[in-house]
Amino acid sequence: MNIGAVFDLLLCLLILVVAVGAVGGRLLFTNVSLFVVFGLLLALGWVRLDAVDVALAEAAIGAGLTGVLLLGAVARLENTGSGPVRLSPIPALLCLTIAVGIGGAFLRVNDAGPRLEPMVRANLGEAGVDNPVTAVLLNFRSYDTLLEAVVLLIALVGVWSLTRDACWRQTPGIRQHARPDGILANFGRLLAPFGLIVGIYLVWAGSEAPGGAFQGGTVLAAAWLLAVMAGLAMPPTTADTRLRWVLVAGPLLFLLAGIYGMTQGAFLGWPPGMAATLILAIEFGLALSIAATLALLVLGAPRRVS
Amino acid sequence: MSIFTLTGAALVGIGMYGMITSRHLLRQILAFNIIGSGIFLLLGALGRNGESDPVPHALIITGIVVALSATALAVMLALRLHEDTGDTTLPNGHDGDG
Amino acid sequence: MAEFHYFAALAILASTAISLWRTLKGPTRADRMMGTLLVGTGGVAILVLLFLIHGQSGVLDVALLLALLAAFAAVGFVKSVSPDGAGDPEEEG
Amino acid sequence: MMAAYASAVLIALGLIFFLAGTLGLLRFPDAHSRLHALTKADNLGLGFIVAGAAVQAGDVWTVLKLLLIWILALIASTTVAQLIARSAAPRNIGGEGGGG
Repeated sequence: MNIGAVFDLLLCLLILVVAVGAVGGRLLFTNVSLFVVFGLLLALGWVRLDAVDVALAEAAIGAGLTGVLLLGAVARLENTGSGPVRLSPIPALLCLTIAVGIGGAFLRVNDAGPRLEPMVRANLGEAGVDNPVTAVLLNFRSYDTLLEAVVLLIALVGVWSLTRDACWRQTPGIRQHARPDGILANFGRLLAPFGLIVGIYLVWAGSEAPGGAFQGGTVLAAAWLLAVMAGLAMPPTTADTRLRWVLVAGPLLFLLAGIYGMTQGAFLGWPPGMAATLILAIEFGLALSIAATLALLVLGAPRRVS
Repeated sequence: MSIFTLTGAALVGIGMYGMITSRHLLRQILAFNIIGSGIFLLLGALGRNGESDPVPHALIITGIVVALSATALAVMLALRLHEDTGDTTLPNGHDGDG
Repeated sequence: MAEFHYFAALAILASTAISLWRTLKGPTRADRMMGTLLVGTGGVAILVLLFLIHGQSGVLDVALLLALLAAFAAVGFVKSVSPDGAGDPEEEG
Repeated sequence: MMAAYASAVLIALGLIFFLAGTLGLLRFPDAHSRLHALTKADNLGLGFIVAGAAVQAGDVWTVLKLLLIWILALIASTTVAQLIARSAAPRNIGGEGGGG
């Protein structure tokens, strides 16, 4: 057994232990802490699986945004009784059976089956980008990505629809505050511009290297949320027209490019000469909208401090 | 890379167990996310005997982002329930059983 | 050389795993946070080593992203300890 | 060859600091001294590992990125340590479990 395999083994064991702690731990705060660690370890796992694009998304979303979203919820739900998790044999047996079944089934098909990788490689020359994952997301399977951007918007509509009438037209979430010129505020001043640069870099890099609109957009969302949490920026109200344009800009641009593609042959089909330009424009539009949508999803519906 | 396949399968099991046994909504949301991660891992580790395959990777990235939006919606529903009723669990199923 | 890098990555992974004990045992929230934060720094270090092993520059981008998002999550941790979940430990009252 | 040895020595030093940090986190008696041990150890540990990677780097861009990672971690851990120290100050120490 070589040492690389030992590393993978320990990593996988840790992932499992942390997952057990995240669902089984007694305190909510510990559950969520372990869930953040879980996301971080998964990102390492994706690097080991040669999926650097996925590792970027997991590190940004799993360990970053989801963590902050859940921590905010813990702060509000903490005082409620939650009862210890007990080991019940029947569900445990059931879940064990399912896990063994799935594991067995996947191990059987692991070496067989047609793979799409050769097809992607054969057509990468016409895709307009060199990163095969970006080529799949924004060219070969751009339907999925367009619909996903719409799903994000629908989720935000769902979150906003939970607003009380009295709170509508206020800023999303509860009011964030920090001591002006305190440590936190200065931290935000230092880190937010840094996040902006890293976010734009990731969107830009996505054409030829791991990265893209989702990863870059998530970092942009984190940078903006950091400024909000440090008390430096005030989120716009839910009724703000400019904000709504930012939210729909990406999907709208995507749709318009798709219709332009239709005049040239097929809906969402990019003419080979135009592909690089169109994809880059869509990437930046999407990154902006994704950043705004994700940040607002994390902030939640406008609420009053009780 | 079969070890990652096994880990994915185990995560699905752990998540399902958490989903069934814990009543607290936030823990159920965590469990739901762990099931999702397990499925992503199964998909990502599938058929890895040569070049890594960009198609499942693209699907997984899409999935991670959608999981976040679903999580955000679920968290906000739980918070609203808590604001309105003070509860952090759903009402018991067999109360209104008919 | 790759063997040595693997060994180093393995050692850091093991040491961060042990530090998770603090996340589990506390006793204060601050202790739990510290355990988690050490795993964050350890994760960045492991990614730097994995960059040396795999030789892909993208892995270094993951390390950069993780360092940034770990700082962001740390702010989330600190804020969640304040009374309304949106404050700053430096504020009075 | 020199670079490879230098790199190995630096990484080994980094390892020692990470292990020391973990030890401090587990063994030190109270939150504040644990915090002290932790920030020193993980800053230096990551610093040495980054340095070990940098001496092997082929281009300036990589070195720059490595440096950026370390500076970022340094700023973050210093700031967060102060904030955690505040939140662990006596008036907040009862923040365990359902309290607060």
